[in-house]
Amino acid sequence: MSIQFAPDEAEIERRVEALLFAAAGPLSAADIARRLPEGADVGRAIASLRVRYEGRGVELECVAERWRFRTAPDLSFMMTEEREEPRRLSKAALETLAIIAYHQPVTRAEIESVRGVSISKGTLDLLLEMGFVRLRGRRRTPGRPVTYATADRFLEHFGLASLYDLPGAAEMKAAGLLDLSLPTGFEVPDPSRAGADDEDPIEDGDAPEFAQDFVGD
Amino acid sequence: MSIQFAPDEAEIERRVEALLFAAAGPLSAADIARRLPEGADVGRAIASLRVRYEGRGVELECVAERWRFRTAPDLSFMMTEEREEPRRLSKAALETLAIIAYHQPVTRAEIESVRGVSISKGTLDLLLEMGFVRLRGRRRTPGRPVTYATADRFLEHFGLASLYDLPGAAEMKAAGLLDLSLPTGFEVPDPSRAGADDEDPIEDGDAPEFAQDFVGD
Amino acid sequence: MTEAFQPNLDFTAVEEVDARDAFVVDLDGYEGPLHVLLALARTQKVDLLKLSITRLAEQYLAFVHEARRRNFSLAADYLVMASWLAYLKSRLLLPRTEKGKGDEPPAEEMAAALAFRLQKLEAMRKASDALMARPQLKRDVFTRGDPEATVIVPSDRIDASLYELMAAYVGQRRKDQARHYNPTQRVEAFALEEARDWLRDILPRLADWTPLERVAPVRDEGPGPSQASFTASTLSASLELVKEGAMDVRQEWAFEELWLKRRGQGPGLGQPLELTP
Repeated sequence: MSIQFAPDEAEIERRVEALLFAAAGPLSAADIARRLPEGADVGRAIASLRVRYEGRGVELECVAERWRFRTAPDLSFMMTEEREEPRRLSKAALETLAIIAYHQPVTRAEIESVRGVSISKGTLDLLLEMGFVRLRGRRRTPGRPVTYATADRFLEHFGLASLYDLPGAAEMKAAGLLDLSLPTGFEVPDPSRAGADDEDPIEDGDAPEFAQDFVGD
Repeated sequence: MSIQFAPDEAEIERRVEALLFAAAGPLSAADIARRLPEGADVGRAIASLRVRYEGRGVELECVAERWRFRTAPDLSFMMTEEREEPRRLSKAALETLAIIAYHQPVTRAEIESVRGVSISKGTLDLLLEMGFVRLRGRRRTPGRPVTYATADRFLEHFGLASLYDLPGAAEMKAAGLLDLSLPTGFEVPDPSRAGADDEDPIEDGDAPEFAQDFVGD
Repeated sequence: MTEAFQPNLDFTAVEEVDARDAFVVDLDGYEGPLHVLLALARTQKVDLLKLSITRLAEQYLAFVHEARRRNFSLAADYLVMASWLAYLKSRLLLPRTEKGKGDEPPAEEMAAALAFRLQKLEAMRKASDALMARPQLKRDVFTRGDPEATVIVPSDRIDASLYELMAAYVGQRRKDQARHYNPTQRVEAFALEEARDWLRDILPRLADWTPLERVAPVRDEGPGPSQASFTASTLSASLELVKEGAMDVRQEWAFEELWLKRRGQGPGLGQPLELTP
């Protein structure tokens, strides 16, 4: 049942609407374009759908640079049957998540230096396991510490189109609050970093060090 | 966030729209009415939604006196013909990939010895086809088994600059994956230091044997 | 969103107490010295950068004092912070002509840096609040409850994260280890009852202070408890005898040698060990 004529704008819009409705997850413009005739203006169709659904019970939203339909936030009170009891994040976990989100890529030591306490066991695991946070790479500094960043799941959960949309990020950046390097000569003692047992030194020979770490009796 | 005033018709329509969209299955008028303020005219809201969606990519459909949204029937070709193979890695594939990543270069027999089960033919094929894994060489041992290693696509996908950046034991510990209950002698190999001195490069003429390796049995 | 990041905050818990020097001593509510300082700073009701560090230091010292008075066990980092603040305060109060030693930055700079650090922590606090205030998936907003039977899977990416890869690897290795699990011999321990009997036998000979290791039985060749077990059980048994009033134990410092002596006659080296933390 192939279409012989080139579909017009309205038809493209219909198809994009259908694709987004049917999809199990958010779709990128590229995902959508792949299923449309060549040359279809996906961006235009999305923009026009967005206007069409504005103020409706269902709205088109951009998360992690992908598009999805979702119910209007002001109707949340009605959705009792669909609501899932979210896993409670502790205050510490939330703060850690915020630091990772606003400072990424960020090392464990940097997170700890902003909070002034070492990260308790379980905090990072939980965030990793929930898929909000991912390991991103290694900092090219001595010790080559692993850096953390947020994952798409984080943006999808909080309905953010991209990291630029983090609330207040621009203001914080302008105020220098997202700068990880501290002012010169800053020497508040950092007791959380005093003991090295909470650190995970990364060296060439990960293995022997590890053996020491874990196997030691 | 409860609404104090009686919602008007348009608001009732919005709510019905959201309910039908988020519901896990078709809803009857009674199902819907139960979740709306008393006296809300559900029939009218449904009728008006039906008109609103007529000819759109998504339509409101009645089956067995229940209502649900579904994509327009004339667009079904989009939902099937261009459907792509889902690319979620199966558990077996992920596990195999992990062992290849950490133990490379590694032979099929070695992978199987860690996993304790034989690898199904499709698993390695899939990883090779996806470009995550490549044939690396032949072990200089009897039978000259083929060795596997990760390919560039693997590094790209996981955002690693080099194999040197693959998280080691320290990161596994930080992520809560390793704990003190590990037996002695557990170590995570460092794949960036894997030498090639006990293997020969794969040659062109190897192809038939390779086929044997995969197609066998 | 801008509004959420104005410097006015409502730390109601702190503000309700109002009084200049009163604060809530509730360590559970704070995660560390910096969090306490932030809460205290809020009572000054000024921009964090214009904070009076001297006053903040006083408040913090009073906090630590109060906490100790109420017998909260304070972590070392609270005390380290207290002494550093006391030092900073004294430097801030010194006339400016008095130069700090060596290459130490001026006290005002250190104070400003502390204020800045508090501001950063504060920003993250507000950021996490602002995030939680957003509509969240499956709590406030919902995607389609019943996607089409022919599901369109977003396929330009593969769902596998580094974390999953690590988890898969560790899972495999664990299974591998479990398959080759080979229990080692049961560790034999020197039973406490035996240790008690041993100690009672030897007690008459302990007229003088004797090191623990000379009191404990010495391991001989062949199977049996390890030397560590002999020592540990003997120590446990000796503490029981101390409780019974049959002997004394003392130690000069942590990790120093332990000395044992029967109670009663004989030249003593001092008071018995006090088992208080």
